[in-house]
Parts: sequence; C-alpha cells; structure tokens
Amino acid sequence: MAKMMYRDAVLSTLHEEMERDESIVVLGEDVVGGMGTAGGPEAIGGIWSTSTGLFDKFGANRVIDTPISESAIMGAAGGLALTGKRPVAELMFADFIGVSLDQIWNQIAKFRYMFGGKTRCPAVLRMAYGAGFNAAAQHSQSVHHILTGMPGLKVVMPSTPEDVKGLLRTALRGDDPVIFLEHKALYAVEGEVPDGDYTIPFAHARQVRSGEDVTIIATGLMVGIAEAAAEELAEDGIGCDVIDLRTTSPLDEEAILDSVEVTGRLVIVDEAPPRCNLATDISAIVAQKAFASLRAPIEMVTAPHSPIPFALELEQAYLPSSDDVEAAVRKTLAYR
Amino acid sequence: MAKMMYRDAVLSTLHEEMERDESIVVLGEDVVGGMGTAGGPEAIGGIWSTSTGLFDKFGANRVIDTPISESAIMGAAGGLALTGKRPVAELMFADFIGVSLDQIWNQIAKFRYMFGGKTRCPAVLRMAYGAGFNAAAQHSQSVHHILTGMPGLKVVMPSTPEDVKGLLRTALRGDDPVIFLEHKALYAVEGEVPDGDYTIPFAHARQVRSGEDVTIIATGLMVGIAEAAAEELAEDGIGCDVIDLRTTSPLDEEAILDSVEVTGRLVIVDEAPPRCNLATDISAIVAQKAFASLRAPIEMVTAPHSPIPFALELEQAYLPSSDDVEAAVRKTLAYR
Amino acid sequence: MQLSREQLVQAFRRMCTIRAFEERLHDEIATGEIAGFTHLYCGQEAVAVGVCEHLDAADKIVSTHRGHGHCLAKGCDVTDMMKEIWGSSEGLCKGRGGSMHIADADVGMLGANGIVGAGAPIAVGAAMSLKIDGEGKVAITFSGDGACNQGTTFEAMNMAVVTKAPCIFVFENNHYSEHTGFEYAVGTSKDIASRAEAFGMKVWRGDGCDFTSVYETMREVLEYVRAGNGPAAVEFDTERFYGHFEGDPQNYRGEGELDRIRETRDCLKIFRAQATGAKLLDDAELDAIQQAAIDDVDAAVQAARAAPRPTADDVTKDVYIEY
Amino acid sequence: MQLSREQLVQAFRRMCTIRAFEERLHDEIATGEIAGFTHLYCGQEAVAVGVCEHLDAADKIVSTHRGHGHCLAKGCDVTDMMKEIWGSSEGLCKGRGGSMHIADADVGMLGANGIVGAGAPIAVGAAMSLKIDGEGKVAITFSGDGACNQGTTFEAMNMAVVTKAPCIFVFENNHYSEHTGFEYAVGTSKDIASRAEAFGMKVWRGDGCDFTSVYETMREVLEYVRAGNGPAAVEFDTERFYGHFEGDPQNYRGEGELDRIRETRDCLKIFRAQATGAKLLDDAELDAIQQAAIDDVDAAVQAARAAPRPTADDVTKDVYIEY
Ligand SMILES: Cc1ncc(C[n+]2csc(CCOP(=O)(O)OP(=O)(O)O)c2C)c(N)n1
Ligand SMILES: Cc1ncc(C[n+]2csc(CCOP(=O)(O)OP(=O)(O)O)c2C)c(N)n1
Ligand SMILES: [Mg+2]
Ligand SMILES: [Mg+2]
Repeated sequence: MAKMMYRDAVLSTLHEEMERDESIVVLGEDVVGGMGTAGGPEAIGGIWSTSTGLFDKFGANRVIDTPISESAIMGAAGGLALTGKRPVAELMFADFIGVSLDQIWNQIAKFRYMFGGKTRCPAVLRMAYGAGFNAAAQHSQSVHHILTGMPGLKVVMPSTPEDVKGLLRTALRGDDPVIFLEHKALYAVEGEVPDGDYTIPFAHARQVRSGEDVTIIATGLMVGIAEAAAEELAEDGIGCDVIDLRTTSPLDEEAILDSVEVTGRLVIVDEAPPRCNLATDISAIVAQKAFASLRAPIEMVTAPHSPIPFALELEQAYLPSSDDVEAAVRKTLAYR
Repeated sequence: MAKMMYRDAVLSTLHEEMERDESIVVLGEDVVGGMGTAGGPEAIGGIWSTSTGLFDKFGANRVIDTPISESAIMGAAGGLALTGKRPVAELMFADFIGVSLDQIWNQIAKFRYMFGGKTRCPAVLRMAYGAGFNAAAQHSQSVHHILTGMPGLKVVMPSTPEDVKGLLRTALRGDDPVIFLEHKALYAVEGEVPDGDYTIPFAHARQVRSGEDVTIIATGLMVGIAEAAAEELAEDGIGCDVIDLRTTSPLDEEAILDSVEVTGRLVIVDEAPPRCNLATDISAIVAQKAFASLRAPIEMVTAPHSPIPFALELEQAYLPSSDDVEAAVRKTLAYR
Repeated sequence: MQLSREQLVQAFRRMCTIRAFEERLHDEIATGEIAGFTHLYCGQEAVAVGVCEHLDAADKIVSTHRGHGHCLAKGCDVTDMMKEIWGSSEGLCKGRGGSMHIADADVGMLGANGIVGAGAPIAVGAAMSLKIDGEGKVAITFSGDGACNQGTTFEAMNMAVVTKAPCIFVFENNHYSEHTGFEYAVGTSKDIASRAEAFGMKVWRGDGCDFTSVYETMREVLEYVRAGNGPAAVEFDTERFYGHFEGDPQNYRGEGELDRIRETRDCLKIFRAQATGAKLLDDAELDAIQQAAIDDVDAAVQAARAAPRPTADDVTKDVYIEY
Repeated sequence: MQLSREQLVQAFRRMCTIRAFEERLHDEIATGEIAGFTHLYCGQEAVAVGVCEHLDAADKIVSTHRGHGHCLAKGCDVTDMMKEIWGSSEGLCKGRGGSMHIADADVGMLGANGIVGAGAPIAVGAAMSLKIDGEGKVAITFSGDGACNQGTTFEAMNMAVVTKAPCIFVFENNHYSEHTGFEYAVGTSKDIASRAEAFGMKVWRGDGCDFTSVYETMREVLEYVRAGNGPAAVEFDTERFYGHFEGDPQNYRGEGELDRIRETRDCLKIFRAQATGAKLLDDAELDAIQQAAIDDVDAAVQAARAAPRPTADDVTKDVYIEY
C-alpha cells in the first residue's frame, strides 16, 4: 500500500504499462510539452501532469505531441489501434468531444462491428471531465451519458487512485475501445493504492458503504458527495448502500438490482444535466427490472438543465451537493 | 386540407416562411445543387428535395450552397443567428453531428446563457435521421437523445406532414436554437395538411389514439409503429393511449403523466439504442413523478446496443417493430 | 510504359475487374436487388490501381464512400465483396458494413468510410504505427475533391507533417462532390495540391485517367515517403462515369459531357491505346483479360445471390470483443 | 505614423488600458481572488487595437480564449468586464461567462471562446449576414498560431472564399500554443498566411508588436474586404508576455527570452519611441495616458469587488428565451 494522488495513479500506470507493453503509444496536445521551444521536449508536461517523463523514457515514436487537432488525434488513435498498436489518446478536456466526436462515435466505436468482427480497436481515450474549477460552460462538462449511449464504446469513471490504476490497467489490456474519464477535481485527491499488478474488471461496481434503507448510486466526483451524504444520514440512523459504478458501459446491473431489492428505495446522483443522462438510464433499468422491489419513487440528483455557469456561487449551485443527496434520500424515505 | 408529402411539407414551409420573413437564410451542402457546374444552380436540388426552388426565388445571399464542411455550416448558422438572421442550416444526415457537434453543443446552444442573456440565437438546424434505408452504421442513426440532453437546444421530431408544417413554423418564428429532426423513412409519406397559417406549439404532445389500458409513447417513425401495434391490440380489446411527443425538449410531461395516471402501464418506443436514450428519460420521469400510478414495470422498446447493420434482415431486426411493441404491451398487461 | 508485360497484364486485369464490378452493380441496382447507397468508382480505376500496384499487404490504405475500386485494387476478394454488397452473412464484413464500409485488414485495407473526410486522420494513425515498425511501409488515404474541404482532411495533413508520418494523401479530383462542381467548392484557388503544399508537404500532380501517369507519379512519391521524408500529397485529375450515387440523374453535367469523358478520358481505352501502340499487348489479349474480369464478376454475383443471409441474432455480435 | 494626434492618443489609451487590465489581473489572480482559467493578452495589444481602431459597432469580431484585449479594443466596458471576471451578477455576462466567454453584441463583440478554432466559422456566418445587409461591414476572427491547426479554421477559410463573405482572418502568431512551439506545431512551412493563401485568399503580413504596422496593414485589408472582394487573411508576428494561463511556469522559454521580448518587442515602448521620435506626443503626455488607464482599471477592480454576487436562482435563467 502506498498513498498516491489520482493524477499520479494515471501517470504511474502509463509508465508501468508502457514498459510492459511495447505496443502502447501515447498521443495528445502537450503530452510532451515544450516541443519546438528553447526549453525542448518535457520542458513542461501536459496541463494535468499525467504524462510527465514518458517522452524521455519511451521516445518520440511512442509519445507523440500533436497540434491542436482533436479530430486528427482521435482519428490517429483509430488508425494506430487498427494496425496493432494500443494508443492512449488524450483529450485535454472532455468537452472537446465536440470537435472530435465523429472519430470516436462513427469510427473507433464501430470499426469492429462494421468490418464484420475481423478487426480490433484497442484505443484508450483519456479525457478530463467535470466541474469544480469555475472553468465555465465549455471546460467543465460531464459527457459520460453521451458516450455510454454509444454502442461499441466502454466507459470508465474511476473515483479513487486505486480504481484509476486497476481500471486503467484493464483498459490497456483489453481489446475494445475505452473512454477513460478522469475527473479534474479528483486529480489532486490522495488515496491508498495496493501494491502489485492488480486489475479491476469492468462492470464490477464497488460498494462504498453498506446500508439497508436506501440505495445511492454515483460515479466519479459524485461518489464522494454521496458518501458524505450517507455519513450525515448515518448519524440519524439511516443506512445508505452507496454504490460506485466504476464503469457505466458495461454496467454492473446486478449490483444495482441486488441493492434495490434490499432497500426498495433508490437515489441516483449524476453530475450531468437531467435529460437522457445516466441517472435516467439507471432509473429506467430499475423501473423495469426491479419494479416489484421499489417502495418509493426513484429520486435523481443531477445538475439542472442549463449550461455550466462561471461564477463561484453559480457553479456551486449548479453542482449536485451532499445536501441535495441528503434531501433526496429523506424524500424517498418519507414516501409511503 | 390538402394531401402532401412530409418532404413537401418541409419545402413548402420554407418557401412560405422565407417569403414572410426576410431574415431567414438557408444554408447547407447541395441545398442549391449544381453550383459550379455546367447545369448551373438548381440543376438538381439537395438529395432530400427539401430546398428545391429556394435559390431561384430568394437568390444567392439567402440560399447558400456550402462546401462539405459541417462544422463551418453549423458555425456559420451561429454567426448568422447572432447577427439578426434566422438561419436554417441543413445537415444532410443527422449522423454528421459527429463532425459538427462543437458548434451545436458548445456554441449555438450556449451563446445566450454564456453571454448573460443579451443575445438570441434563432438557428434552426434541420437534419435527416433514422434507419430504414440500409444505409448502415454512419447514415442511419437517431440522435434525438444526445441533443435532448443538451441544455439550450430545443428538439423537434415531427411524425406527420401536418406536424412538420406546424412545428417548423414555430421553430422559425421562435428565438431559440431548434434541432429539427426529419425521419428519412417519412419523407415520402403523405398526409392531410390543414390550410392556413397554423402553428403547433412546442411541448404539446399529440394524442394519436386514446385508450385506457396502456400508455405508449413514441416519436418520429416510431409513432406509426406504435399505432400499428395499438390497432392490432385493439382487436383483442386492449386500449392503448398512443402519444406522439412531437418535441422532446421541451417535453410535454403533463400529457405523459396524465395518461399514465389513467393507464398505470407504460411502454416507450425509441429508435435509439437502449442506454441513456429518450425511453430511459421518459421512464425516469414517470418513475419519479407518477410512481403511485404505476401498476407494472415500465417497458422500453428500443434498438439494441449495437451500431446499425447494413443487410436487409439485420436492419429489420435492429429496428423496433410493431410486433415488439405489441409484445411489450402484452408483457406489461400480464404483470400483476 | 516501363512495366514488364506481366505487370501490365496484372494492372489491366485489376482495372477491368473494377470496371466490370461497377458496371454490373449499376445494372443490378437498377433491378432493386441491392439495398443501401452505392457509389460507383467507374472512370477512376487508373488511380486505385496505379497507386495500389506499388503496395503490398503491409502497406495500408484508407478509403471513402466510393470505395469498391480501392478495395479491389488493394486485394479484397471479389466474391467476398460482392457478398457483402448483397448483404450476405458470408460477406467480407458479414453483411454488417455494406458498400460504404468494406474493409479487410488482412490485405491492409482499413475501410471504406461513409463520413467524408474521416479517412485521412485514420491513415495518419496507421502511418504513425508503420513509422514505429520502421520497415518503410506507408499508409495511403484517398480523398475526393469534396472531402478536401472537410476540416479533418486539413488537420490530418498538418498532423502528418508535424509527426513526419509516412502518409500519402491521394486526392482524386473528379470535379464533383455530389451535385456541386469543384469549381465552386474548392475556393478560388481550385487547386487541391497547393493546399497540401502550404502545410509544407511535397506534392505531385498526375492524370488520373492515365494509368502510366498515376503509376509513374506514385513511384516517385513512394520512393520519397518510404525513404523517411515524411508525408506527401498527390492530386489526380480524373472522371466519374456514373452519378454521385446510383439514382442520380446527373443533370448538372454539360451537354455531351458524359459522352466526351467516356470517349476521351476512359482509362481503359487510354491504357489500351498505350499498350497496343507500344506493342506490349495486343487487342485480342486485352479483350480476353476484359472478358475474364467480366466472367469473374458474374461468378461473384451468382455466388452472392446464393449466399446465406444473416439472421436476427447476428445484429448484436461483434460490438465488443468481450463485454 | 499618419494618424491624427487624437487618433494616436486614443490608440495608445486603448493599448494602455489592455495592458493595465491584464497586469492587474496578473496580480489579482496571484492572490486567489479570481476563479477559473485566465489567459492574459499582454504583449499583443497592438494587434487588437490596430485592428479594432478601424471598426465601428456594426463591424463584428469573434475572439478566442485570450479575449480580453479584443473585447476592450472593440469597446466593451472596462468595469463591466472586470465585474464579469470577478463573477458578479452585474458582469457583462451576469457572471455566467467569465474570462473565456465575454461578449457584448451591442458593440459587435460576438464572444471570446473557450474552444480553440471555434470562432472562425462563427465569424464567417456573421460575415454572410453583413454581406446580405450590404453596407460594407466586415466580420473579423482572431486566431492564434495554435488555432490555425484546428480543422474548423480551415473549413471557415474555404467557406468564406466560396461564399465571398466579408470575413477577415487575423492570425496572431505569438509562437506558442500552450507549451508547444509554433516551430513544431505548424508543419514545416511555419507559415500561417501561406495556408490561407492556398485557399485562394489574398493575404497580408505585419509586425504585431508595432501598432503602426498593424494599423496600416489593416487599412489595406479593410479597404479590400469592404470593397466586396471577399475574405482576406493577415498574419501578425507578436509576443505573449505572460504564461499560457496564469500559473504557467514558462520553462519552455529560452534563457533571457522574456527579458528580450519585454525589452525589444513591447508594443507600448515601440509606440512611444515612434510617437516621441516623430514629435507627435511627448513622454509626459504618454505617461499621463498610461496612468489614467491604470487608474481606470483600479476603479474597475474596486467596483468589481463591491459588486453584487449572483444567487442560486440565476443558474437556470437565460437558457432559453421561452421554454
Ligand atoms: C461528413 C459528411 N458530409 C457529407 C456527406 C454526404 N456525401 C457523401 S459523398 C459526398 C460528396 C463527396 O465528394 P468527393 O469527396 O469529391 O468524392 P466523390 O463522391 O467525388 O468520390 C457527400 C457530400 C458525408 N457522407 N459525410
Ligand atoms: C478545441 C480545443 N483544444 C484545446 C484547447 C486547450 N487550449 C486552450 S488555449 C490552447 C493553445 C492555443 O494556442 P494559440 O491558438 O496559439 O493561442 P494563444 O494561447 O497563443 O493565444 C489550447 C491547446 C481548447 N481550449 N480547445
Ligand atoms: Mg469528387
Ligand atoms: Mg499562440
């Protein structure tokens, strides 16, 4: 066991896996940093410090700094993956799927299917997502729901350094395209990370906390919010079963349904706006498959149906809070 | 009343509204057709015949044929709308949001909000969507769920020529950005269209057929599928309340909740793949707001979690059918 | 013509196969037997073949919506392709891809593509991969004159230059993108190669209706790129004999335009004139090759008609390797 | 320098306001009072002012993530901007936009933009609009050397050429995109203007640290575009005095590079030398202008600090006009 920041869990896993597997190639904007400057390569790493030292260790062929051309970055990842490499392509902000979605959605996600199952496309697309930095409407978004809806992609949302390492290893050793969503507000969070070469399989949710009164489902930054609410509620003797999905596609339906079978009450926390998001998705699965267990309306705690505002007070009001979760839990418990 | 094809309802509305309102500008690939050729402008219209004659009538300033540059088309729509025009920009296939999403999602949808409410952006973005033409994985998709989830956009999905006209007029006379989704497989469908300058407000669902046993909710091409199933079921004395949402954002929640309150049973039909789609969205709203009325699990009839296949048999199996809807209705009715 | 007799026969044979394939599809589509959108490559055969005759399976190509010619030139099996277009479960892509998504990684064919401009970035990635492998292999992306206006194409060119990827951008300028003329859509420069040049790439130009021009141009281009000089671009002037897709009435064409290009710009006729003029092959030999191609295609059609159909369970297969 | 005294005073004043605004933000951000990402325009003032001094409110501009200079030059109110950056509900965008999304349509400022390369297509649309209006107005888009690699920028240039839109593409080449050198990211051509030229546009080049050079170059460009000749492009060589965003340690810079550019490439110093050299303005006058700008900015900061804060209900306002 070692203490490690979430961002360092990304970085150290990349170092280890690139050493282990020659076919891994990293590309993205400023993943080297300093190219074409007096300072030279690695003068300064990417803005998230999740690729520091890779260029020096693995060289220009395997660590490729790119111009600001996200479509070409994602497309190149597709081309690398189709030809036997394992690209790890970085979108500096998940919001930039706006300028590169075609390559992710219409190309990478579909190659194997369209091509009759003859190809594999093991591209890992890392992207920093989420609010909390007052980075406003174009640098703060959650995109997991958009990508979860796209067949052919796997979507991973680690909430702890331990999960980052275990899930990133699984992503890098699998043969399907993976969207790896790193929450900006978690990068500096520290946590214990087991030693050794462990992996965490996809579609294995993590029980963050157990309880028999209400099920709370969350991902990424929202896991901590849910946990905080659960702690608060525990003081009133309310037991929350908090589940961190870890991956949204594939999904650990069993963990969700099993928990709801016990609690009969469900709160889903989603950082995305309310329409067609992951909260509605989970809600629908439960309303179909665990209907008989449900004892109260399914509550969803989400961002509002608005773009993400800049000002401190506004962003704070925008983001789901543990108070919101607490209120939702109390609401579902009050229902008879 | 006149009989008219769905595609002609689009075309005639554009002709009428452009005459009425000088600020309307049409742009897109081949919306004129024949530019830079011996045949000359309008030698041949766009592939959907939804802009024929506009160039001849309104000229090159207001009917702008563009290169194959969807980001620039959508971006130009944004720039036109910010400067007092009412652009009607066409994406030939809705699948091309892949190469233009940023301008739709991060720009057009957010201008008003980010700019503090001082601007308006009345851009109407028309796009042909949906399967049924064996056009395979990149030319057949439904994208309404993706766009419905994006705050700032309104999303319209007409299912009849009458609704095309009424809803397109509303779109063109409103001041917000509108995604206008035209189903390819409906273009040649004929229907009665009222005379006169009627409009259909957004968030006013249409009751396609009334019934008290099960609520069926659908949009676009799926409305006909739902209707066919309802007719079949009527023969067995099963009454289906079939609701065509017409717009998915804003949404006529009241119509949905009112119907479910009566029927207690709900089937939602969605042409999109199952995760984070409109079916899950409606399901979640009902599971939260009409929980007490629900007498059975909410059934969803959707495409499978796969890209859209090419072959006749595969596409047929891929698309929700009236048999699927019928089975879902019977399933929900069988539940006690 | 500096090719051996054997090479010439093979090139002509391939061009004839493409021509026969497309002509036959033109007829079959008219009868309604084939579903979906089909874009025929007739008229442009010299480009695909003149490029791909230089390649082996380790070199990669990425194609477009008008991809049959590239596929056949790169070595995709005629019958498997025909089965795919027919939507059979025995098709090259099990009936899931269809005309716009034919691919065969085994022969280095990384896919036709329904999204205009999407191929170029993929080819750059493939080229990065080949650069790592260090064996002098190249990735080639074909783009139309319309595709050259898509942002992805530009990004890809710059990215290839910056990363010195062994990528070749082959532009097939057939003067039309759908129903719009190249004269309109490609700015006032009307010059695709110059755009590529502005990214700092070395560029070539050639006559895409003349196999020799394509082949000899590509010899230089490939020498340059295989030597590790980074990417390059080539613009070939060529002609599209049929409509944008099947069903297009083509009333944007000038009077007699189609007759004229069929008469004076047919790559098969030009090849024949050169080969017979130089006394390398005679008309009878060429006729026999042409007939053999037609026969092959006919056999492929018969096979496709008889081939098994996919079933509903096939829909959800191969979405993931494991899920 | 062929401007009137009044014009010179106004131009210097605007440059000084931008400088003072950014210098002040640099200090304030260090104290942690300002949230979000802030990209300072210091060093590039001559570009924004040299361009915008030719414009009136009916001309439109579209800006970038580094937008304060363009906003101020186009006439956005200093105090309203400062309030916006502070996140006040009285800010120019009610605290919803922040540094990267400042806009004021009333003065023809169509928005800073957080997405690199997104501005160019929007400007083309605005230019189409102005072309319809037919009053000789223009739309100008500012892009960095990094943004010139984004596909949208290329698409926009071609689209402007094809539609003959009165759009001007102003490229501010400050040699860096984030931490990457222009020498690396802009291919081997290292020449942005030539790329624009390859689309068939007329292009100009100028010294972006020399107000006179910018102003006189833009006079020609605007004459050309306002006359209905279609779009144009200009590349200005310029310098960024601070890091990419506040917090950037800038260790990609060469030794003494910052000192050198501050010394020899400071547009305020260059302007001063020219104005005093030509005896158009003296040092005392210039000092007074500079001080007045600093005072104005100080007043704006005081106002921003005291300005009201938004509340939770404001979050969902202005998403739609009606819903
Ligand atoms: C992104 C995108 N935009 C538009 C289309 C529709 N479309 C298909 S082919 C085509 C024209 C392409 O022209 P060109 O690149 O010259 O190729 P050609 O058809 O001449 O071979 C268009 C507009 C598409 N498939 N993808
Ligand atoms: C689409 C997109 N990609 C990447 C970024 C992150 N980013 C913000 S500014 C910037 C560098 C821009 O460089 P340049 O265009 O030269 O402008 P400068 O910062 O020098 O003013 C990058 C990579 C972004 N905001 N948007
Ligand atoms: Mg063409
Ligand atoms: Mg720069």
